[in-house]
Amino acid sequence: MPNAQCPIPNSPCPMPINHYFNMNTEQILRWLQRFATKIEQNKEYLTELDAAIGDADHGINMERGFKKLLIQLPTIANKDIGSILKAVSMTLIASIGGASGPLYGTFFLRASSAVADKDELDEQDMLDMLRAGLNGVIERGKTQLGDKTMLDVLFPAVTAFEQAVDERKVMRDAMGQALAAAEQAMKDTALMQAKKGRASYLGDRSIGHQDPGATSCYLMLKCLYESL
Amino acid sequence: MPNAQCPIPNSPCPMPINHYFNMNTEQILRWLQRFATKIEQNKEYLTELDAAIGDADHGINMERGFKKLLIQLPTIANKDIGSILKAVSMTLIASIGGASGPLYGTFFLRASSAVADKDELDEQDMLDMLRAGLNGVIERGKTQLGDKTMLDVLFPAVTAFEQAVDERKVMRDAMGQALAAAEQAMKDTALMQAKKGRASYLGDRSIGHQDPGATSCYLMLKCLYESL
Amino acid sequence: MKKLINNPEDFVRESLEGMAAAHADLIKINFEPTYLCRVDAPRQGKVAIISGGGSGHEPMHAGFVGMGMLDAACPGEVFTSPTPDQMLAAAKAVDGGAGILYIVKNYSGDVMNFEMATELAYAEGIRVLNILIDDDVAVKDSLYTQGRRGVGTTILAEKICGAAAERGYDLQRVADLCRKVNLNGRSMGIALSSCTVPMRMLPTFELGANEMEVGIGIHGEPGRKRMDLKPANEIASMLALSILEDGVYKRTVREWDADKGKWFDLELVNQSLKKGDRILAFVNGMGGTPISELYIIYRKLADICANRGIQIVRNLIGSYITSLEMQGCSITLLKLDDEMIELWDAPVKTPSWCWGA
Amino acid sequence: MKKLINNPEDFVRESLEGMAAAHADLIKINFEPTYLCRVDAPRQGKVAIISGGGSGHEPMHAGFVGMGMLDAACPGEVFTSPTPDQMLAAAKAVDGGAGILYIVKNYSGDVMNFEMATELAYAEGIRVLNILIDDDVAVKDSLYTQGRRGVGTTILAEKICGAAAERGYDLQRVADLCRKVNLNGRSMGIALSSCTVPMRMLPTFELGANEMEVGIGIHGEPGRKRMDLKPANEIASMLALSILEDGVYKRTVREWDADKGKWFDLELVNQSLKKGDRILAFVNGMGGTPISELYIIYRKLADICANRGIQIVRNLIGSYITSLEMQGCSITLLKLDDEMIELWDAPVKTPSWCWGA
Ligand SMILES: Nc1ncnc2c1ncn2[C@@H]1O[C@H](COP(=O)(O)OP(=O)(O)O)[C@@H](O)[C@H]1O
Ligand SMILES: Nc1ncnc2c1ncn2[C@@H]1O[C@H](COP(=O)(O)OP(=O)(O)O)[C@@H](O)[C@H]1O
Ligand SMILES: [Mg+2]
Ligand SMILES: [Mg+2]
Ligand SMILES: [Mg+2]
Ligand SMILES: [Mg+2]
Repeated sequence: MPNAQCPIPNSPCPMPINHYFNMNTEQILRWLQRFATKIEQNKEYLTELDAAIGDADHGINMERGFKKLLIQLPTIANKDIGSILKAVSMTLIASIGGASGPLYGTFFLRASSAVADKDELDEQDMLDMLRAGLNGVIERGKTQLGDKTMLDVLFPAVTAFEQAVDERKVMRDAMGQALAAAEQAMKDTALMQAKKGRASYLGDRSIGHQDPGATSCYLMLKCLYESL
Repeated sequence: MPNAQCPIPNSPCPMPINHYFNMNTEQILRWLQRFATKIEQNKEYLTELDAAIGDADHGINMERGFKKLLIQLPTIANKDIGSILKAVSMTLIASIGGASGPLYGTFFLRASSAVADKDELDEQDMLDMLRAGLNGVIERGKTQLGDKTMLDVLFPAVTAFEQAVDERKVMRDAMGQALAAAEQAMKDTALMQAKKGRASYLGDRSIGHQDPGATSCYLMLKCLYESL
Repeated sequence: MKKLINNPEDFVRESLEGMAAAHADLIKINFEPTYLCRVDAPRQGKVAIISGGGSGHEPMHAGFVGMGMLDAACPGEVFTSPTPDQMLAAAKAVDGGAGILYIVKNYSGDVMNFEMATELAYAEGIRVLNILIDDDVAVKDSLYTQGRRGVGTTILAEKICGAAAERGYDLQRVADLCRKVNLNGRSMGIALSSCTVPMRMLPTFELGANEMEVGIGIHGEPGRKRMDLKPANEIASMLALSILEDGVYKRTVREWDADKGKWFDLELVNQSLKKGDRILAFVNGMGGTPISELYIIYRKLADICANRGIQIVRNLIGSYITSLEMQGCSITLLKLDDEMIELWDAPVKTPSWCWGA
Repeated sequence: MKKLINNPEDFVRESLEGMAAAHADLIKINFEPTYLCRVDAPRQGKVAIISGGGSGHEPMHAGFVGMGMLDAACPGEVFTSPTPDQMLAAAKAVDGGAGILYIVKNYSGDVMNFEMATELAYAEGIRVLNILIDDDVAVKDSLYTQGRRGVGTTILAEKICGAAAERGYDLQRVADLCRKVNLNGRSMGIALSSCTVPMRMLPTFELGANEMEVGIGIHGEPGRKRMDLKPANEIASMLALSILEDGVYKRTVREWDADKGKWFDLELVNQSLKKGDRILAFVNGMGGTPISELYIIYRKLADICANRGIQIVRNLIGSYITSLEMQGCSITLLKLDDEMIELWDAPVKTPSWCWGA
C-alpha cells in the first residue's frame, strides 16, 4: 500500500501515521533499479570526477557492478527485503572491485542484516538499515568525517533522517530532509582535502574537486527518495 | 698558382692551357673545409630529406664525420693530396657510420689512391680521382644508376666532367659543367623510386622526394667547384 | 592514444588469455572468478603466496606466478582492485595446507578487498596472513591518511618471500620476512606522460609539453606536484634523494590474527638508509619508456649511491610495475641483509623472471 | 616527445655506461671505438659471435652479450650503423682463435660497414664469416633492390648460434646454422606511433590519430603503407597472414670466403611455412607498447596458427627489438627443427635474457 491515505477519514489515526508510508519490497526493488539506471546514466560523470583526483574509474567500477545487479534483480524479486539486500551486496562485492566495491558491498550487507526477513520497512526500520550500512562503511573504510569520502554524504544524510524520524516526520519527508542534507554535503566535499582513498595522495591538490564516491552515494539516496 | 694567367702574353701557350688552372693542395684543403662547413649548415636540411624517405639521420651522420674532419684538417695540411684524402677517408669511415659512412669513406679512399703522392691535380688527374671515387661507390654500394642514391648525382657529374675535359675545357669550366649536371641530377632523384638504402623499403612512396645522399653529394661537388 | 586492443571491455580478459596461452607450462588461468596460479598448484606443505591488484601494471602480478615466486595472482579490472571472491578462490586453489600469505599493496581498494577475503577465508578454515606493502616516499605523512602507497617494493617482496616459501619457511616466518622487506624498501616515481585507461580512452591527466608529474602512484593518479621537465640526471637525483633522505617513517597498520580471527593494530617504523648499507637498486619503467632511458637513470643513480657510501649489491632494470603505456620511471632502493640476498638470488621461473632455473 | 635523457649527443654513451655499470658481472665496455663484450672474453677455442647495428633498438644487441649468446656487440649512433673500426676492435677483443661470426642485419649501412670490417679483419689475419639476416616480409621483391630487412629473426639467430658456439661448433658450422635460422624466419611489423630520434626531437613520421603504419622497419623509417587503425585481432591476423602466406623468396646475397679473402654471391631461397611445421612465435613490442597489449596480439596469433595446423612449440613475448619509444609490434615466426629447439633451450646469461643458468 504505497503512499496510501489513513484508512479512517476524519479520525485520529489509530496506527502510527507513518505506517501507510512504509517502504515495501516493490519499492526496494524500484530503488535498486533506479539506482542502477542512474549509475549507468552518470557513468561518465562519476568517472570524470574520479579522473580529477583519483584514477578515473569510479563510474566504470560502479556501472560494472550495477549492470550485473540489473540482470540479477528479476531473479530475487520475490524474496524478502533482507534477502534482496544480501544478494545485492554479494553481487556488488564480487563485481565492483576497487574501493567502492567493498564499501557499497558492506553497506548493503550490514543493511540487510538490520532488516532481515522483513517485507516492509517503517521509519525505524529504515533508520536501522541506513545506520547499519553507515557503520559498515566506517568500519570497512576506517574513515572519519571530513576525509572526503562517501562517508561525508552518508553520515549527514543518516543523521538528518534520524532527526526527522525523531520529529515524527513521515518516511518520504524524512528522506527528503536526508536528501537535502546529502546534496549539500556532497557539494561540501569539494572544500575538503582528501585523507582516504586515492585522492589523499594529492595533498591539498584534492581541494576544489567534488568526491566521486560522495557523489554516487548522493545518487543512491536520491533514488531511494524517489522510490518512496 | 691558382687561377693564374698564361705566363706568355699574346702567344700560343706552349703548355696545355689548363695547366695554370690545376688544383693544388691548398685548394684541396679549401674544398674539404668548405664541404665540412656546408654539411654543418645543411645538417637539418639533409636530415629532413632523410626523414621523408629514410630514418632522419643523414645530416646528423654527415655532420658527425665532418666535424671530426674539421678538427683533423690542420694536422694533415702539409701532406700531399693523396695522403690528405686517405686521412679524410679514414676519419669519415670511423665516424659517419650508416650507409653514407662507408660510401663517402670509400669515395675518398679510392680517390686518394688515384692521386697518390701528388701536390697538384690537372684535369686528367681530377678525372682519375673522381672516376676512382665513383667506382668505389658503385662497388661498395652495389648500386645502379636510377636506384635513387648519391650515385645518381656522382655518375652524371663525372660523366659531364669527362666530356668537358675531352673538349679541352679548363678545370673550372669543366667542373662547372659537372656541377650543372649534378644539380639537375639531384633534382631528378625526386622522380625516381628508390632501389637501394632505406628509402627502397617505401616502394613507390619514395617517389616525389629528393634523395638525401644525392643532395649531400651535390654539395660536395659544389664545394669542389667553389674551391677552384 | 592508440592501443593494440579489441573492445576495451575485453582488454583484461584477452590479455590474460594470451598470457596463459603463452605460458601454459608455468601457469594456468581461471575465470569467474579470475585468478592465475602455478600449473603445479597446490604444492603440499608449502606456504602459498598470493598477490593481486588492478590490471594495467603488467607484468606485475601475473607475470610473477611460478616456481620461486607467487602461487597465484588475482587481477582486477584496469587500476581497480580485484574482488574478495577472486582472492578466496585463488586461496582455495593453491592452499597446500601450510597457509596463505596475501601480499597487499596499500591502496584503500586493495586493502579492503583483501581484508574481506581474509575474513572469508578464515570463515572457511583457511589460514591466511596479510602483509601490507607501503613504500612510496612521495606520500609524506601517515597520520589520519591512507599512508604510503605500495609500489616497487611489492615485487621484490614477492620474489624474496617466494624463495623463502619454496625453501620451506612456515607461514609466520614468510609473513615476518615480507614485513621486513617492506620495512627496508622505499620508492619514488615520476611520469613524463599520462596513461590512458582502455575503457575511457582519454589521458587520465594532462601534462604540458614541458612538464612532468612528480611523486606518482601506479594508477595514473596525479602525483604530489607538477614540475618543468628536467634532464635525466636531475630526475634521477631528485628520486634518489627523496629516498636517501627520507627520515624515520612511523605508521600503524592492521594485520590479521589467524588464530583469533580478528584484526589488530601494529606500529611499524622504517629506518633511513645510511652509509655502508647494502642495497638492491631497482629502476622501473612505467610501460612506455624504453630500457635505454632506464639505463641512463641507473647510471646516475649508481653514481649517487657510490658517493654516499651506499653499496649497490644487486640491481634490477626494466618495466616491471607499469601504468599501461605511461612514460616515466620509478626508483626503488631496498636495503638487503644476507638472508634477503640469498633469497633474491634463489631460482625463479615465472613468465617474466627466470634465473637459476 | 619527452625522454629521460640528458644531452641528446650523450644518449648512446650514457645509456651504454648505465648498462655496463648495471651488468659488470656479465659485460665490459670499451669506448673509442665503442663495443661491449663478455666479461670473460676472449674464450679460447670458442667461435666468437659479434653483432651490431644502430642504437635505439635496446635491448638488442648489447643486452644479449654474455654466456650462450653474443661475445660482443657494436652499437652505432641511434639508427645508424656502427663503423668498421668498432667491428674490427671487437673482433680482436673476443677472438679466441676459432674465428668470428658477424651477424649482420640487411640494411645498406650495416652491410657495407660489416663488409669493410670483414676485409680489414682478413688483412689482419682474423678469420671472419659474415651472415646476413633478411627476414622482413614487408619487403616484397628483392630484384634490383636492397632486399628484405633484418628484424626479429636476428636475436633468435643470435641465441641459437650463441648456444651452438658455446657447445663447440666450429666457425663454418655456426655460420651454416645462422644461415639456416635466417632461411626459416620471417617477420612483419606495424607502428601505432612514430619514434623520435634524440638528436632531432621531432617524430620521424607523422601519423594521424586514427592511422597506423604497416610494414615498418626498426628505424622509424615509414612502412609500406598507411592504414586506418584496426583492432588488435585484425592487426595480428594481418601480420600473421603476411608471414604465413609469404611464398618462396629467392635472392642473391654476398658472403665472404675467408680462405680466399673475397666475396662471392650465393643464391638463397626461403620456403613457405606449412601445416605441421613447428615454430617459435615471437611477438615483439616496439618500445612504447606495454606487454599486456603484446599478449592480446599473441592470443590471436596462437589461434591463427592452431587453425592452420602450425604448432607453436616455443614463444617469446616482449620488447626486444625496439625503435626507441615507438608504439607498435612485430611478429616473427621461426620454423624450428630439433637442433634449433635444443639450442634455443640451452642456457643463456646476458643482461636481458637469462635461463637455465
Ligand atoms: N577508506 C575509505 N572509506 C570510505 N570511502 C572511501 C575510502 N576510500 C575510498 N573511498 C571512496 O571511494 C571512492 C573511489 O572509488 P573508486 O574510484 O571506485 O575506487 P578506487 O579508488 O579503488 O579507484 C572515493 O571517491 C571515496 O568516496
Ligand atoms: N647501396 C647504396 N649505394 C649508394 N648510395 C647509397 C646506398 N645506400 C644508401 N645510399 C645513400 O645513402 C643515403 C642515406 O645515408 P644515411 O642516411 O647517412 O645512412 P642510413 O641510410 O644508414 O641512415 C641515401 O640517401 C643514399 O643516397
Ligand atoms: Mg577510482
Ligand atoms: Mg639515414
Ligand atoms: Mg581504481
Ligand atoms: Mg641511419
